[in-house]
Amino acid sequence: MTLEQLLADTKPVLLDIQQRNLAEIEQARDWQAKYRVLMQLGKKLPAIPEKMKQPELLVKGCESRAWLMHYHDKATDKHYFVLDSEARIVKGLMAIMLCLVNGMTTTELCQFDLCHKFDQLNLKPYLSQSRGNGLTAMVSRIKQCCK
Amino acid sequence: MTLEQLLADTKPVLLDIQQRNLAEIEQARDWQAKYRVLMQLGKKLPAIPEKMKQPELLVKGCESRAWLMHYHDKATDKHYFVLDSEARIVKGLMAIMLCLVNGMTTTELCQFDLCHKFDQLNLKPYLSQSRGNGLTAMVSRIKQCCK
Amino acid sequence: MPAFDVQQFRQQFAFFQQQPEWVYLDNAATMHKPQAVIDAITQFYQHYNSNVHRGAHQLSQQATILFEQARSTVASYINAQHLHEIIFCSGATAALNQIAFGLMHTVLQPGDRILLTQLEHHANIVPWQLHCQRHGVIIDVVPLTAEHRIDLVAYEQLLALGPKVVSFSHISNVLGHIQPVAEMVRLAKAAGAVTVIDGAQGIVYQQPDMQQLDCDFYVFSGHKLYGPTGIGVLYGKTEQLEHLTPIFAGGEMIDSVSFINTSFNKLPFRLEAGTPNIAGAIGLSAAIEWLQKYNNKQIIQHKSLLLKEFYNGLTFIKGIDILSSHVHNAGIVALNVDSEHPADVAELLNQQQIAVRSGQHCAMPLFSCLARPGAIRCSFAAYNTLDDVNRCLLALEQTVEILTA
Amino acid sequence: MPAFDVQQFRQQFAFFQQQPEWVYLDNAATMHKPQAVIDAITQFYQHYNSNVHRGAHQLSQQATILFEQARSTVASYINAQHLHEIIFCSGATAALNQIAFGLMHTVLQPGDRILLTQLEHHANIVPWQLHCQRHGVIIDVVPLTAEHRIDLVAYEQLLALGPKVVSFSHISNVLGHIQPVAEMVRLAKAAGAVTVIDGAQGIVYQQPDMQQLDCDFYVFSGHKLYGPTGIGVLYGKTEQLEHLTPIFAGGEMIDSVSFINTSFNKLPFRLEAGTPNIAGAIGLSAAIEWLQKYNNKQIIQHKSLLLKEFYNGLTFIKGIDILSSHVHNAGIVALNVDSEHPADVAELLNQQQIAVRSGQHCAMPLFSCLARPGAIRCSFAAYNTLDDVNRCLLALEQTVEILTA
Ligand SMILES: Cc1ncc(COP(=O)(O)O)c(C=O)c1O
Ligand SMILES: Cc1ncc(COP(=O)(O)O)c(C=O)c1O
Repeated sequence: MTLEQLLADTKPVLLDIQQRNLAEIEQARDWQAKYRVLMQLGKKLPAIPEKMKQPELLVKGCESRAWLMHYHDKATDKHYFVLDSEARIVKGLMAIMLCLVNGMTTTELCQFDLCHKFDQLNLKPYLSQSRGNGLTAMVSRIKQCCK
Repeated sequence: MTLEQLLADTKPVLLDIQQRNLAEIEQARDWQAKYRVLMQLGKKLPAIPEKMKQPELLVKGCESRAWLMHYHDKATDKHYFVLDSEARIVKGLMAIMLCLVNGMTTTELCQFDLCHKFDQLNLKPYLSQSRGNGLTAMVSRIKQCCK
Repeated sequence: MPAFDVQQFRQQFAFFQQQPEWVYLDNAATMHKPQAVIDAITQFYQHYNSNVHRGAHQLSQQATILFEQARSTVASYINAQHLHEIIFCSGATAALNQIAFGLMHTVLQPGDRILLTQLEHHANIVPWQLHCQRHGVIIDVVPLTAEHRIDLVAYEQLLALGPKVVSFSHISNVLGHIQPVAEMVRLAKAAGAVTVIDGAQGIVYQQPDMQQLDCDFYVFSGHKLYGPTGIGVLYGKTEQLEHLTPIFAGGEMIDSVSFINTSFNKLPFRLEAGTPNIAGAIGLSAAIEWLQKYNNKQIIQHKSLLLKEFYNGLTFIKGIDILSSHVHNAGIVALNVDSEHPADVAELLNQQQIAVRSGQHCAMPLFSCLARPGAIRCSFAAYNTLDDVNRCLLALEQTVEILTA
Repeated sequence: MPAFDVQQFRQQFAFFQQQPEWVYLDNAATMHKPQAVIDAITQFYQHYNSNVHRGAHQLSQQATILFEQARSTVASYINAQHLHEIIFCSGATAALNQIAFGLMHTVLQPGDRILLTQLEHHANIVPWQLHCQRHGVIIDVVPLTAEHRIDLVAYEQLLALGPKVVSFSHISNVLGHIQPVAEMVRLAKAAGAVTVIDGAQGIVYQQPDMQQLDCDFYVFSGHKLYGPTGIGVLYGKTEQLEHLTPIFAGGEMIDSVSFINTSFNKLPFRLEAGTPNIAGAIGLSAAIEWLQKYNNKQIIQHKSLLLKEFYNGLTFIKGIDILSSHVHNAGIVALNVDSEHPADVAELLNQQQIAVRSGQHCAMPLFSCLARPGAIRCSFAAYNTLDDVNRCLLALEQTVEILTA
């Protein structure tokens, strides 16, 4: 497995999330339904094979670990990511974030405001400043990629 | 000057305090009057000459220094003290305490409750636990002498 | 004495009126505060606020009296022999750091050994690691039995290596297991070691008796005993405290200062540099005074009842992996849902307004030995009710359902 | 903006309603707390109490948000560049100890020099002494001028010796003299030294701007800024904080722990071991937010007015020995009654319900150079009134009368 392959596998999943699942989440009739979708997203997103999980890819939250791989297409100045997490719900949230940022240019990435987007999806509560939340750590790691 | 001489000089002063000044303090018409008496007591009590103020005699309060000398008459098991303080009011208070404890036996000294006595004289507020108050330190130093 | 009335007890916590929809089972992280504690703090600031041990004036003397009364309340609660054996500090972590730092070069020399256990909280590991590494002191670690308890056979064997200091927790903050501290202290003392007990969880379970327990040090935090944040207690026997090099230097802990020579004040002031957390000490003392209005035996009974109910309920939920034993348990249960990550479990409980903590609970070495990535922890307090237990069980059931759907 | 209304300001302090007969002039020791601060603490405990940075649940997340907002309030108040440059600790003393301990072996090597001044508070002397002695670092001391101010000529000469660290107070806690800190920082930086400012008294006088002042460290206590006891701030530039060895180790300040190897978390957590004083940080932040409703220029003006009136009144009392200059004075006046012990003066003022402190104010080296056994200190705050000044003057007159009768 290579980064290229993972990126290729990830792309259609993200597209599908964007086209179908985001609406599902917005329209979920109760929290149970919303979480079921979130966990499905996590499952859909290709996992990073254990062997590739190098220590430098680790993004730590207090409660669960996650990994981030980054590819910068210099020709188009676009950024692509692959990620994985131990925890299913966090991975689902990260999948949503990913389908928002994947393929952004450096400028777009720098300006990207996850808070705002998550607010629209009624997911803002998951972006707490608590270190417990791996998502916040993931966002700042992603933001570092545009520096 | 020797400790014997100091003790001898101190004795009549304490007697006079007991016979005259304690009543004056109890009957003082206002705090000004009470403090005037207190400061007179301080003045009356013989000072320990500078040369005799060895470091080991020092009893520290936070705000002023005081010195204590102790003599134990083994024959009668009676304890005698001489003391001095930089601060006039504290010295006055110590003089009162001294005339209460001077000549006590070891057992009497151990059982002595300054709090109670000072309460009778309306002087209890001066016995705070604050280290600022040299009097408390002096009492515990005196109590150590009976160990 | 009348039976323990949990509703009466619980009503004294404004928090539960403000957040009636929540089931709070994160008591091992921090406890809620009865109104008596909040009132004591307010009262202090409104009526008596002043710095202590410094004042020429009566206001400061009043504040000093209140502060020293707080010391006395703590001292008599844990039956310390002397008032000056109670050192106020900012919490259990600060206290353990003071001890680890303070024993180096006095009690601990290069080449000496100390003994910890595998289930310690980081606060009882990392301070030792840092200072021991610097000073060439060797750390031994008591392993656990299959039941996740301190292995007393191994303990005795490691004591035979002659550690100068032994430090262990009264109650595991992850598992809730009550250690046989009296026995452990006895053995350690027989081996000639200085004994340190991390009482962060122990203090709220029972009223420890220092003279009976006979340990050299015992530490705890106010915020885990119904008290304010930012205050803690370092208890030490006089002769042990005398050995401790202060980790903080500053105002009031010295007797005289010059640029040539500085001499220290006496205990407890020598170990309390700077303005103390006056309101914190007064709040902690209010917590203790308030708590003493209740019968601790009844509180323990009430908590066992909750625990029994909880364990019982758990047997009806499929796929629960319980790490804590219910015997000798102070009211903390660590568990997992089979093959699910604890963060997911905790998040789904959170959605149902059940507050538990998940993760490794600042006890990574314990988890590396439990071979789990973490656990969720349900920790019960005297103000929890059977209803709390049942709501938690229901929510767990629902969680398992969602996760395994 | 309307003029500063001292009565409106003062009304927010319940203390003065509770103790209406007292004139409180011991503000340099600790300040009173406005209702906004007391309410913030109560509100936290009643509504949001939970541990921070640990929780899987929303209550903990709320508490964390409040705690981190407090950090952000402090950061913007002193204009720090980054949030993580604000380290919460238990007070100025703790902060100075952290710095002195933390620089040893990283910035400071055996044989290096550091520079302090003759008028420092013990909290800015003794921590350096202890660690410097242990690690073979030499302390130089800047002497004072005849006006009891830092001698800048000598300062430059001592800087030429190449100290690695220079530490001095923003405002003398005894004399009230405002040091030329901007200039001193500039000179120290030109000499290549790390600069530490003890802002315990400075913080309440003016809102310091970290980026403009450009010092490496600035520390203060909450309780001297209308805030709670038990909380303080260690500000440091990122690159300087990175150099600091933590004085406390424990929960949340490490990334991973094993008995083989432990790695640290990032700033600010690396320097905040254990459960922080959550309510304390929130109370401090409430104090700052409340204070910002007022115009600090007007407050400074009001305090100068009090000071002017006080100095003016003192000229009419015989035998007063004033140690503080009225120029560049932040509102603190140290004085004696000729040939009388300050303890006697303070006690007689106390009888008249004037609260001042007497003694050496944790600045013994200053007093050995002033050649006085101590002094009484009248320290003014924004809530003091002209009436307070006049009552103090009258009481001083009465005191002199009694003493010299
Ligand atoms: C100049 C100065 N530095 C340091 C301190 C120590 O502050 P704290 O006692 O709050 O730690 C004080 C206050 O006493 C002070 O005035
Ligand atoms: C067993 C144990 N030790 C030490 C600590 C540290 O306590 P604190 O964070 O209050 O300093 C805790 C709490 O987290 C604990 O449970």
